Amino acid sequence: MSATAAAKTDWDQPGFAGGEHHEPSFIRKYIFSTDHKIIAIQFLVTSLFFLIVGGLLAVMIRWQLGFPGAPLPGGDLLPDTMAPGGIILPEFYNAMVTMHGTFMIFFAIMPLMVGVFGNLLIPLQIGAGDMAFPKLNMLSFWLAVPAGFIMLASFFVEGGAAGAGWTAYAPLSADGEYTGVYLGQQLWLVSLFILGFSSIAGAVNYVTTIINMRAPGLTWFRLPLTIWSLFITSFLVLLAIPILAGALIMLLTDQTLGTTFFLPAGGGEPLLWQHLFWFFGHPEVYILILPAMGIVSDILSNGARKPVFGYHAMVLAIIAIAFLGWIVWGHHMFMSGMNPMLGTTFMITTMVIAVPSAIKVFNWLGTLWRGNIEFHAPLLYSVGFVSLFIVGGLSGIFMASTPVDIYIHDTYFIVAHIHYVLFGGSLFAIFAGITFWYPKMFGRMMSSFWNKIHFVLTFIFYSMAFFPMHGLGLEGMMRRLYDPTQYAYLAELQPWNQFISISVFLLAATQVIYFANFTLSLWKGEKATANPWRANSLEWSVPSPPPHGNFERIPIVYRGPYEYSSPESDEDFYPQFVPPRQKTAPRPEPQPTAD
Amino acid sequence: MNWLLDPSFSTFGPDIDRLYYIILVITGLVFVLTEFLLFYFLFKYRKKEGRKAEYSHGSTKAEVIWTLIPFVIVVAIGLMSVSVWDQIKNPVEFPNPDYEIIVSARQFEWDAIYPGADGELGTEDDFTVLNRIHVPVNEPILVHLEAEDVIHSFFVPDFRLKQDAVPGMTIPVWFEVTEPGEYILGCAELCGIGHYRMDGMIVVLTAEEYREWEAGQIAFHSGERSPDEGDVVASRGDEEDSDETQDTGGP
Amino acid sequence: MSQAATMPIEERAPEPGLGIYNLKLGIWIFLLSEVMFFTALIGSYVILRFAHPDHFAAPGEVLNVPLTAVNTFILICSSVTMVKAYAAIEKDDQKGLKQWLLATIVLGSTFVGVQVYEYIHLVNDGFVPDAQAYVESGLAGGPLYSSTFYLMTGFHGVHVALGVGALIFILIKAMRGAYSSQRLGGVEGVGLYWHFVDLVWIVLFTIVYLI
Amino acid sequence: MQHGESAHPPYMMIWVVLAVLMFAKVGVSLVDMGRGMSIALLVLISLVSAVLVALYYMHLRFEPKKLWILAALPLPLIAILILTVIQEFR
Ligand code: HEA
Ligand code: HEA
Ligand code: CUA
Ligand SMILES: [Cu+2]
Repeated sequence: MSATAAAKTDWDQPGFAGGEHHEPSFIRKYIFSTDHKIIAIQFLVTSLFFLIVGGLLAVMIRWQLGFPGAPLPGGDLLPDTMAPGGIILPEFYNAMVTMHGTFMIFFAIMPLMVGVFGNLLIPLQIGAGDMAFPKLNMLSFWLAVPAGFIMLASFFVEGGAAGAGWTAYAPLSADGEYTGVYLGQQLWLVSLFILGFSSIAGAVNYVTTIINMRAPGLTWFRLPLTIWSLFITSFLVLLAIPILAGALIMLLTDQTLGTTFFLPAGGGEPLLWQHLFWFFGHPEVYILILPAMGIVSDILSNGARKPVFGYHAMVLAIIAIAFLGWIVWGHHMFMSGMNPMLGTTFMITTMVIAVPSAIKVFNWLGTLWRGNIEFHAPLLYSVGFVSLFIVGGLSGIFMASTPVDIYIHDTYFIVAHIHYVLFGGSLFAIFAGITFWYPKMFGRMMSSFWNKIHFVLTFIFYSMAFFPMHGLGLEGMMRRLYDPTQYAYLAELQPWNQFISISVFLLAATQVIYFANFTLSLWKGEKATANPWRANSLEWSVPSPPPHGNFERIPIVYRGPYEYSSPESDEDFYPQFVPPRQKTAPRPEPQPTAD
Repeated sequence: MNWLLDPSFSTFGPDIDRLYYIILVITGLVFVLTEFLLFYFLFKYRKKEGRKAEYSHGSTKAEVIWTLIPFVIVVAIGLMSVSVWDQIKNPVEFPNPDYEIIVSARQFEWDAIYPGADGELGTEDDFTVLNRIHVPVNEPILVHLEAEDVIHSFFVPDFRLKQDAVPGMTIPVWFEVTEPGEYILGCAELCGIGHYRMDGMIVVLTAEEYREWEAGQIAFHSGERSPDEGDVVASRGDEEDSDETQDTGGP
Repeated sequence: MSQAATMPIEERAPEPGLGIYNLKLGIWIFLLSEVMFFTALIGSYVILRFAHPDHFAAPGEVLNVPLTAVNTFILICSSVTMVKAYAAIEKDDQKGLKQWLLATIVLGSTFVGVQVYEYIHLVNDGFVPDAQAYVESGLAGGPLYSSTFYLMTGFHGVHVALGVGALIFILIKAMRGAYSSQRLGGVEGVGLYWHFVDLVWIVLFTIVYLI
Repeated sequence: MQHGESAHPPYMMIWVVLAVLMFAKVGVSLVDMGRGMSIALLVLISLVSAVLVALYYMHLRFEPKKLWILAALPLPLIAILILTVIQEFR
């Protein structure tokens, strides 16, 4: 049945590998483009923009925390509703923290992971001409843009931007009366709702493409781990985002229509919001880390010139993390008044989720073991990822232990954890990925020298900025505090806050190096060959950048993506698309594969 | 930066601290081991001309080992945590308290409601003290935690105690303090623009002092005595208190 | 690309996926997320109802069960007409396709119409989402009743309305002869969505009106 | 029921069954048989109807088993979410 159905129907729909290609106009080519590579670049530019917005907010947050009450340099440019005379107001501080978290998670890291790498790599690495649904792909991008700008606009409406944290706990977020923010909070909800559509559209595309459009010979266990992680991540997106969407709608009607889903006055349940939010929210953090893990696996193997250690275990670990990710959400709610028996259950499941992460870490170490490690910039970023992710993951163990979490919940220990997994983790992997695939995107190399400088400085300043936050948390410094010196025991810690803030300023300044390197290399960078990293996967078989439609002919895959230093090859790599030597026929039949 | 915790002053504080140190040691060892291996491998197997990396796809034995060992470790941490957690948070295991109060949080104040002369909460003669919670030392105290508007969080770092106060719910919280003194009470859940200054004080008195204080309060609240400087009366929207609780650090 | 286009088909055959063509697979995957969306709404309802039984009235006390039973029947009929449209085009029966599609559109619109009518009546009775107003209306139950009701049926109604829109689009394409037994992805895709929406209603009707 | 439909699932038949089931549900809700019993019956009947729609109208019965797995992915999540959160209110 299935075979005939495939034969009958595969070609009756547009969008199958290749599709139709004619020379498009400028607008169709660069603005309303349906080419996955262009869409990836569009996502890259917009999400880097939002990364900078989020970063600037972070710098302002740190200014206030390091020097509470001191006028922000250049702060008099801000309207009086935010910072009169440059002095940041508490309501503006809350808005900044909320929007920092929101922009970073939803508009920077998430689109960078799934929007950029998903779009760029899925068709290229599986040997397809484009996504299954190119127009849907375009729609996905063009929904993300208005969502981002609605979010940005909310700063400038009456009452200012949402100030209830990125977690928007009800009732604080459910009624403007509590914060003075009405429209801002509503725009926050609407923006995320639209963004949800964008993400789901993307995920539908990715899953379909990966299932149906793999090149001949590219069986499931020959997929690069990047593809595996994006595949599993797409399922998380698909199943988690709608939960958020439902919750957002309920919160929105609480705000606007007078319903009381989360307002106890009308019988609502504040904890219901938290359950829904974290049922989405925990899978969300794995959405942010799984692609990073895939990218890092690929790059470590490439740098070590050695196959990924334990490929199957790596795949299983991704699946295990994704599955376990659904049954741990309560670890964000240990102190929320949740039934304490549930707390115990969630603690155990949370502990168990460290196991697949352990598998990943040890396999990365195994990959480096007995390698022949070439220290190119992407490898350095990836090593940075591994070393910092370990710290972030281990701090998760403290918080997972319910009694210890009693003390450290909602303190800077959590803030340290967030940034270790998200900056040290996700963002380092993004730096690695952008640097690694820059030639494929733009046809030029980034300056390796400046990348290395950037790596070293970022690593140092990053550690100076975020490591001490663990200590602040252990001293009992709460999160989302506009002015920690209000508490006597925290005022004593002010030197640490200043140290952190100054490190952050240096850290932010360091990012200019990357930004400049990125921009200048567009014109000045060394021209890239098709396969500058001597890598194995399919995207390196085509020119940099690949033409519209990617592949001259659909490639045939002969082996897994990690055949580095294989004895069968003279060189230390053996691309998936190179036919085996012993065969004489130039294009042999694809091996029949049991699927 | 200090990985050691300040001393704790509640009966369960040391249990939490002990767990913390156990986890610190375990994760510390894991941290040192993994980071050492990482940097050692980077150094040892750095690129050398003419050498080829070992062509190895992994080892099932190694996978099994490094799946099982972390599994055992984390589950052990989990099991060790259960009893401490139950002791602190599971109402079934609470000690029998002689003292019960209601603490009700609202935007940026803490109301401590005492039973009054009849020793019963929820009656006419209950009296309320603003932002200062007086309790006797060495006695289990049961707090019925409530919130009027949004979620707040009752956080006493020195007791290692934290519990969100959720509107619409009454959450039982207990603690027993081991030393008299004044301890900072903070709000650990974002609750609006005044979140950062929603501090209070737990005043821990000896049994005798406490009885005295209670009698004085009852007298005052029933109108038998005029206020003196020690009384902090809850009047809604009252905000002048914040300076008062500032200068007093830990004990 | 011309070269690829002229390549023999065997050489272009991708790695076997699910044996389901892209559009259909895509719709299925999209439906997974729809399931989760309704899970959020229906799940919240179940939980809130469990937590506050006093907010909800007995079946028929406030809501009009007979009217909705008829409406449910209409939606079930629209499912069968939809599937008949698909069966028709499978046999290359263009006329059948158009007729059954039209029937589905009419039934679907009727469903939405009846729902709007129902809403108007309910609102007039004081069954409104606003909690304050609900309490003042003196109706049985509490505000969670009306808010969960409008949340679930409203979003279901929006799905039906969007489905009608999609069906109209398909009908227009069908009139231009876009479909055949070899090209029926659009019809099948909309059909899947339509039946899914029907399926959700079967659940909603039960838990909102009958329990 | 219909001619020329031999290759097809019995669409009209299913329609009749669905309609009957639906009216059966209304009937059950009218009869007084105890709340637990009535809820159990209603849920059971709805599940049967829903499964019929999925299997025949959505053709799941005739699809590869892998699609079944895919389609079943949300089911455990639904159960986990609702069964867990309801513990709060026991
Ligand atoms: C990419 C994002 C990401 C990732 C990957 C993780 C991973 C983990 N997180 Fe984290 N988390 C966040 C992002 C992330 N988290 C965010 C954003 C918040 C805050 C939200 C907010 O409130 O705003 C948060 C909050 C958070 C909390 C709530 C804290 C609180 O509010 O009180 C908890 C509690 O359990 C937790 C635990 C964990 C655990 C156990 C892991 C595990 O997956 C980690 C597993 C990894 C390792 C353990 C390291 C590697 C393993 C080894 C080297 C093997 C050996 C190890 C042992 C034997 C122990 N996280
Ligand atoms: C991915 C997520 C992410 C990232 C990257 C960051 C990055 C940073 N974060 Fe953030 N943070 C969060 C996610 C993130 N954060 C979340 C979820 C919260 C919780 C919010 C809440 O409580 O609701 C939080 C909260 C939070 C707090 C706690 C606030 C509070 O509780 O009161 C603080 C305080 O110091 C902070 C600081 C910083 C700093 C200094 C950075 C710095 O690292 C920023 C430096 C980065 C830049 C300056 C970016 C510039 C980049 C470039 C210039 C590169 C450009 C390159 C090209 C264009 C090619 N963050
Ligand atoms: Cu109350 Cu924060
Ligand atoms: Cu989590």
